[in-house]
Amino acid sequence: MTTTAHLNSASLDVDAIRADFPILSRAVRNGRPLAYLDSGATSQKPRQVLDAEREFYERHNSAAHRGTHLLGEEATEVYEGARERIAAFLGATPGEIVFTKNATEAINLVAYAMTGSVGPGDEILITEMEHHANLVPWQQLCQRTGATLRWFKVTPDGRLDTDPSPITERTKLVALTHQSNVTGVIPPVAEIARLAHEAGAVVLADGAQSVPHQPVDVATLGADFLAFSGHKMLGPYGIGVLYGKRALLESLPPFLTGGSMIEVVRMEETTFLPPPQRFEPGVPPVAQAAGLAAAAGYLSGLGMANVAAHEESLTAHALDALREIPGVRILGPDTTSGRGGSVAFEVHGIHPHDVGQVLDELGVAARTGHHCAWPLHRALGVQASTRATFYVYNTHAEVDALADAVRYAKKFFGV
Amino acid sequence: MTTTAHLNSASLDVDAIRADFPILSRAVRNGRPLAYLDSGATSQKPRQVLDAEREFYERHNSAAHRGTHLLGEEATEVYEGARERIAAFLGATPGEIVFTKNATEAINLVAYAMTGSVGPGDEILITEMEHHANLVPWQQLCQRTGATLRWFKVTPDGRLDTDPSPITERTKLVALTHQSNVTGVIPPVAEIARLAHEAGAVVLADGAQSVPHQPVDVATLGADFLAFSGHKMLGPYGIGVLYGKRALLESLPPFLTGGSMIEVVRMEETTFLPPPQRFEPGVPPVAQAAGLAAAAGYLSGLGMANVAAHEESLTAHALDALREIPGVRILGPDTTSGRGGSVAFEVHGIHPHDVGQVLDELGVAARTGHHCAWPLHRALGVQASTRATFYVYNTHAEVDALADAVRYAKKFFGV
Amino acid sequence: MQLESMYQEIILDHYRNPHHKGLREPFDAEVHHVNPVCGDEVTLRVALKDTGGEPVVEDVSYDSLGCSISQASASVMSDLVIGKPVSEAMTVGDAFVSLMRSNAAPDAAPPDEDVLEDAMAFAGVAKYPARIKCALLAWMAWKDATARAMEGDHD
Amino acid sequence: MQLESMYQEIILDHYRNPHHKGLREPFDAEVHHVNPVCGDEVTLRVALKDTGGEPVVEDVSYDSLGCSISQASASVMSDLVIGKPVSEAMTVGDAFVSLMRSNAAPDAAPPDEDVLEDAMAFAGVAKYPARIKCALLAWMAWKDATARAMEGDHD
Ligand SMILES: Cc1ncc(COP(=O)(O)O)c(C=O)c1O
Ligand SMILES: Cc1ncc(COP(=O)(O)O)c(C=O)c1O
Repeated sequence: MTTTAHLNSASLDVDAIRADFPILSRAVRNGRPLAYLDSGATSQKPRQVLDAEREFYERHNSAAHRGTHLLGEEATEVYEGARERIAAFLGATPGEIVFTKNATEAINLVAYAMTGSVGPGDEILITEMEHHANLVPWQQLCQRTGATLRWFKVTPDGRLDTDPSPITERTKLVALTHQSNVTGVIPPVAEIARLAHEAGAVVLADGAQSVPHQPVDVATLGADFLAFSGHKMLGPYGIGVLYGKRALLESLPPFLTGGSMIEVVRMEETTFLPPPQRFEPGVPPVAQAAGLAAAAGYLSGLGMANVAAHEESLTAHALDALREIPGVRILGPDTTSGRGGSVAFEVHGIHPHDVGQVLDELGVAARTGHHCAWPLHRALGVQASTRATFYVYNTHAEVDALADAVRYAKKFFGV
Repeated sequence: MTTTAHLNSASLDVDAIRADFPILSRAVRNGRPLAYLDSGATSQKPRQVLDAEREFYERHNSAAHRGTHLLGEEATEVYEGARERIAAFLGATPGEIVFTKNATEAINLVAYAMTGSVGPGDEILITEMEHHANLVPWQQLCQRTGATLRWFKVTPDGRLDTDPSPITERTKLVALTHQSNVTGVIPPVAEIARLAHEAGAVVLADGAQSVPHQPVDVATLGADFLAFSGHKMLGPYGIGVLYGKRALLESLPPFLTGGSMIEVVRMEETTFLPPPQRFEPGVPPVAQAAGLAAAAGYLSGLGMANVAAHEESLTAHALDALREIPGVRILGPDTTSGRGGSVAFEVHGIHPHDVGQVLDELGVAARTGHHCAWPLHRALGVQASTRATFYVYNTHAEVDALADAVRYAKKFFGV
Repeated sequence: MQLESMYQEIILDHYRNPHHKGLREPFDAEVHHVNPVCGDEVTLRVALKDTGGEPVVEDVSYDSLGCSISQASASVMSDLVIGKPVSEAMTVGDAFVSLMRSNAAPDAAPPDEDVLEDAMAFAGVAKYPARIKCALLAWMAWKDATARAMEGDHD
Repeated sequence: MQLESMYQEIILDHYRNPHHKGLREPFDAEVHHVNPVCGDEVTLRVALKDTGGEPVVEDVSYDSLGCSISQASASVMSDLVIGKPVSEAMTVGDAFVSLMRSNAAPDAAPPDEDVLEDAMAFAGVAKYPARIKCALLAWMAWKDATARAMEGDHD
């Protein structure tokens, strides 16, 4: 057992929290207790969220924005109430919140809607540390329009290399992660947004890994767009969010088209509603919106600053515990400064798949591979890595179980 | 009370079915029992579906196709198992089933992916009876590419006007509904598909209102693509399906891009996986897939032929009951031949909103407006209508309640 | 039954015999508004009279398709604003918007009955969110048309 | 613990001392395959010998990056196919695919141990769906390269 000085994260009552997540008391392989260290892929959901979904289905289910009947009214209230709740969670106004199916769709929405606004000579600027979801859509935008894709590189320790800045007057959009899903690095989004705005570019922040894990206020953040997924923040699958500054949302043409986003439809021509409806065709996923609102409520109840502090404490513990194992190399910064709770590492002489197999056998659910950030792995000189990610329900004992399992893997493979 | 000869639909045990849907025993305005006649907008969900979702969240939740750990494996099994179940439900193979968020996204996927395949001189052929979800995406495709939008008109009784056929050698795609969400009309998709294929065009059928309500086998249907939503077939929100013939799916470039649909990603260039993964970026909505599979299982348990027979019996009853009320005009065919369970009507001298208000007051949840089929309403010479739609849990007594409420509305407004 | 609270006699009267309906000349601005959910539409014209000081609403004429609530509301609206100075008419409009929001925002100041007159009959509509748009359609069109007419003044 | 059932000694031996590794000349076809989930890759070359009748696998050489399972599988595969007539080698490949599917399709015919020889050691991998792709990577590359080499023959 590793013992470290970081066991005193008093910010959250983790025992009480764990009681809200039935899956955490599940036994996995060999009857071992589950140590779920893969919340970066998807978080577990508390019963409050599952109850909110079920309550909607069993009491109020109906198509929002469509029915003139009581159930339709109630569904509309739940849906728009969820929008208000998410707006408040981010310091935005409800008219700036578009519900999508996930972060991926949110980013694609902006990339497609900008098709008419960029062309040859224009530049789209991303970073080498992006998740594929904030990379491939921009490659595709450039392919469609003839614009050029450029990127910030990363430093050897995984930080964003901002000097010299690649922002020029040709830059039309800067898309960057607000927290790396591999190294946990938190790039200086506000500072980059300031420079981008001076150059006349708009800024999209990928908040898939930040909104669930740290207090995010859109005014402070400085980005024009912010995309994230419900399922990574204790919410259900099937719902994500695109925040966009009102004036920008108004300037964008629709992306997905269909019912409930139109003003007048004729065979020859259609006119569209203002945002957010313009971007939400189809019968709305009200149950998921209710679940997401409950998730935001749950997180607000804990306090996002406490969530971040708890994760920082687990991260410090993990960095310390892994660092002292010979042959383990942490990808990216190995202190908690300027980074969140994602710890990726390689174990010299053991392929991540094999590390992961041993972890799994011992009940530790971590992730192995390139974590949808292949260029970042290439930049850091590794093919793949093992990654542990933390959330409100994780314990220091689980961090110890991780370190113990890594040690066991070394023994097993004789390295 | 209306009494008719159609009370003997022995095909389903409706009492037993209703017991699976807790919402149906809810009281609505004035303490009245709910008569939910708005399943065309969204269906209610049986507890089997809600249980399947919850069971996944509470026991197996994890990111499918990503984890090397046990939960990830289980999630992948549930997700791919759902794909197999849906394939079997349609007589397709799993590799032909793409999960989307709804029918709207499924149709947009094809419309966007075809952007590179059509241009000026090419024609996209739709019909005047389409839901906006199968109309606006094609308008937009034509706008992007310079192709021309053409359409089948409807006859005065709401049938598809197929003579003369507007299919020519310029037709690249025919997109048409497999069941109108207003009149219930079932156009001759197989016949049109045959003509379209002869002309070298591909065919997309909008199955949003057919797959939930009648046996659909893709081989018999003859269409190359079929789109539908889970939430209209007893399933959850947040999941829909695009069926596509394997060779056609393989020929299409990706639409939404991001994680889990790539082969190799470099900053300069990305290559993509084969279908269906190519079209499913992001962490998959496994809970919803589990719910949809349970819904398909529930429907298969009832037997889709029995479902159709039950709805036909309710439709016949509704047509008879409404027809005998003076001043009521049924939109579209007023017999059950070649049509499904959607009955839209106008009441002379009362605006549909006002009809709907009276219905709602009496506990009858129907829909009013243009039902996202504005051009069809224009073609039938009405601005809007009141619509009742039926499903497995509806009863003949509810049809009577509808007719009674219409009569009451006439009395109330003195017409 | 709450139907009677929504469909007050005043509303049904205006619905059956709408005042000021039909498009008339002369006018300073014309607008066309639509309720996308149901397809209800109104074409509305405003004629302002230049009185030296503040302009006065000389005429409001309209053509519309829609439900009892939207028709009656257009009729009541034209009754209320015709003849009033623009700013005073706008005050009535604002009061009507507050009335429609009174259910969603119960803590706001109660609507001014003296200002609203017959329009108070629409209080019952505020309880049905789906119908509020019906009641507001003509008012929004009138505000829009008046704003345009005023802009025209300064050209 | 089931780790030992997956990581049999044979597998770990091949992993630590892979046979036939390294790219060699001459060759008739070269392919590059990738496992998109983890980025494992293999570049693989096949040289066939024309024996008048059926071609024989003369050499298989490869360069690869990957986990123990994928590395050991490449090593065992090359041992098994080199020197065999193509059709016989394909039979071994098919048997290996069946072995990998044995957990998902328990009712299928059991894999032929005589054909699979050392490759039977991978039986434990079949229980872990996420790892089956690792074990198959080299086999798929070899099949692909062989098919291309045969096509080349007919040019
Ligand atoms: C015929 C038809 N097509 C498409 C749709 C769109 O379905 P969704 O909103 O679930 O995408 C609907 C339902 O609204 C429909 O009735
Ligand atoms: C940084 C980052 N961006 C985007 C995504 C995409 O999220 P989703 O798959 O929910 O759309 C993820 C998660 O996979 C992520 O970690």
